[in-house]
Amino acid sequence: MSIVATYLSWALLVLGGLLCISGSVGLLRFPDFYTRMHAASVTDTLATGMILVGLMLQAPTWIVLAKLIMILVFVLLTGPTAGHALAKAALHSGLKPLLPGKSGVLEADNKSSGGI
Amino acid sequence: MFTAVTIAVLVAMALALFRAYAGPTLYDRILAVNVFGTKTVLLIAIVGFLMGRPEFLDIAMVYALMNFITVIGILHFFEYSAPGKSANSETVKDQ
Amino acid sequence: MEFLGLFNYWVVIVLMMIGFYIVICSNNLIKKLIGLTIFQTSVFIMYISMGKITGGTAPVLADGITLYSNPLTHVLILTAIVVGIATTALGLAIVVRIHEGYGTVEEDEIHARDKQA
Amino acid sequence: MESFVHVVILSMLVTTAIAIVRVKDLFAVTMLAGIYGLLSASFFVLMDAHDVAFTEAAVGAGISTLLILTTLSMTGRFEKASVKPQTDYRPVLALVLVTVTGALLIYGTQDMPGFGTADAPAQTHVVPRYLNDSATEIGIPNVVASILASYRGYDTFGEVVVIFTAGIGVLAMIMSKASSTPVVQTSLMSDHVVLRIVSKMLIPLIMMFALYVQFHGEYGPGGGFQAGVIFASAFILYAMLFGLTEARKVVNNTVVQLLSALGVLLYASVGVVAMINGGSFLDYDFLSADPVAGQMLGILLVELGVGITVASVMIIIFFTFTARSQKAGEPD
Repeated sequence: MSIVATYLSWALLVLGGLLCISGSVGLLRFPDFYTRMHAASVTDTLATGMILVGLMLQAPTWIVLAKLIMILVFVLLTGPTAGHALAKAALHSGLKPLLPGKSGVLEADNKSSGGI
Repeated sequence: MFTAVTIAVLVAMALALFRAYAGPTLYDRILAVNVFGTKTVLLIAIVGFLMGRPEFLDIAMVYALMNFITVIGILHFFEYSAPGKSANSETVKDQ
Repeated sequence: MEFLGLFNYWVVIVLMMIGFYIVICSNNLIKKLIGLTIFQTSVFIMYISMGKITGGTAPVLADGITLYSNPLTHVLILTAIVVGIATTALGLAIVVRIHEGYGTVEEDEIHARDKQA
Repeated sequence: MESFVHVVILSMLVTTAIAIVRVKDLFAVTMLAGIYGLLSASFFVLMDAHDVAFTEAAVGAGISTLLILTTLSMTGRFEKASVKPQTDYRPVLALVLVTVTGALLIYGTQDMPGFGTADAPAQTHVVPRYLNDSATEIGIPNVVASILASYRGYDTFGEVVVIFTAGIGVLAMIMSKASSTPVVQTSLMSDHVVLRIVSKMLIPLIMMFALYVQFHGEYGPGGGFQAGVIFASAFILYAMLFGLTEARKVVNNTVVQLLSALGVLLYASVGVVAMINGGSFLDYDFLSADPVAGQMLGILLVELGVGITVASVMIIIFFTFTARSQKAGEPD
């Protein structure tokens, strides 16, 4: 049991770490706000969950476990909510996503303003 | 192994920091701060294990909480004020 | 830990000077206040660095631990942080009043307005 | 490994500070200042200062960012990048001054004891006594709490009074007079249904967490200062989502102002009761027949007083700022 838990924990931690980095590279490299948001918020939630579960498997006492669960619940509730609110606010304020234009090149759609 | 994860989180923090600096839009910066906050939560949790006293996880909790409240606060104050509206408008406001 | 030596204190001084620079050089009162916060935080970092003992742990007594970091600096800085936010709030309140009175928070414009009067 | 993390975080702090100097958009400056707060709090965790990290996370990254944002929403977002040739010498002069001062200070650090040394002067005078005797004298494991509330209780009393005074100062500066006429709320965040529902779920959790921090402060990181800020942040969240008028219905202005004074009063009366019982001001040994029980009781009450004052002053400050910004938004 404990061996399995340890290996599972390491696997989750490493995967979580990789997701962290990939999400942040996405945050840095993607062309516009919405794609960056996609990269960041999806990986953020998953990576946080994985790392926290990985830590839970190594928790020495039950109180540490309980606190980790609390943090996980909290992050799972707030992370996507904040992301949703942010995307909605951006859309309402008139920030246009980049879409493939006629030439196939990404461009901001400025003609159809509002009414989305 | 905690070391590897710590480094990963630190790299992610550095990248988010750059995004917060570079912008370009207001929302990119908010997003970057949000990501940065989540990474800080993770860093605190992992460092607790790394240093061998993981019972102080309350702090990570506060980070998560404050992160959320900050994002709400930013949206509250800036969502419905057009981004360019207040640019230098105070200089013309005169009696 | 040897190579760290005085690194912390150098960082503290660099941060302090950056804050100082913002306070002197920035024309905007809000940015000046942020500069003041940076300065303040650098002092916090200095105190906390002085309190750290290599190999020590947090000063919450537990069985089997003998070496603790310095709790006194923690106490001093803890209260300083809360007092810091209180003073920042007061400063911001003054900025709000200045903005209402002068219509600007830029220092040179305020001086120009004062000269006119 | 720890020292590696520590160096990286310090470098990021410096980078952030430099970025703050370079960015002209005050909104971005505020965001970076929030990151700066988060980073310094992480640094405090590495330095074993969990109580300090707690406070810095709640205050530096949370409340202060919110206050600056409120002010920005009143005064405008951009720092004016005006060309003023006659004062162009200022940055250069400032840079020279700052460099010289910094160089002198760095020269001064040569005499500082090395980082982490256990025999540095800061470590050898009064601290060993606190660490060795507080377990028997006070009887609580968190030495920070016992120094804060008991050994240096007088000092902390002063800090609480300062916070109370700052609350009064903010009220005196920018309290809106005609608050009896209800401001027509331009339904600030009523579109955000998801946000509202999730926050409604979270607010009780936040308050419970604040109470935990308040009463667990003797055994782990936490205490009145941190709990007060967290408790206030629950109300601040509510006010942001449902509008100030609604929030004022929950926490009445007069009640909060009374509470902020009540906290200070509670703190002071604990001291006075100790005096009546024959001790000196804030000497909790005299609160009960058993000195250790007296210390426990004293610390509990004092931390409660601190928590009440800090929470209500934070609420007062935030509500006053928001009321002012809504008033400024009105066409008058």
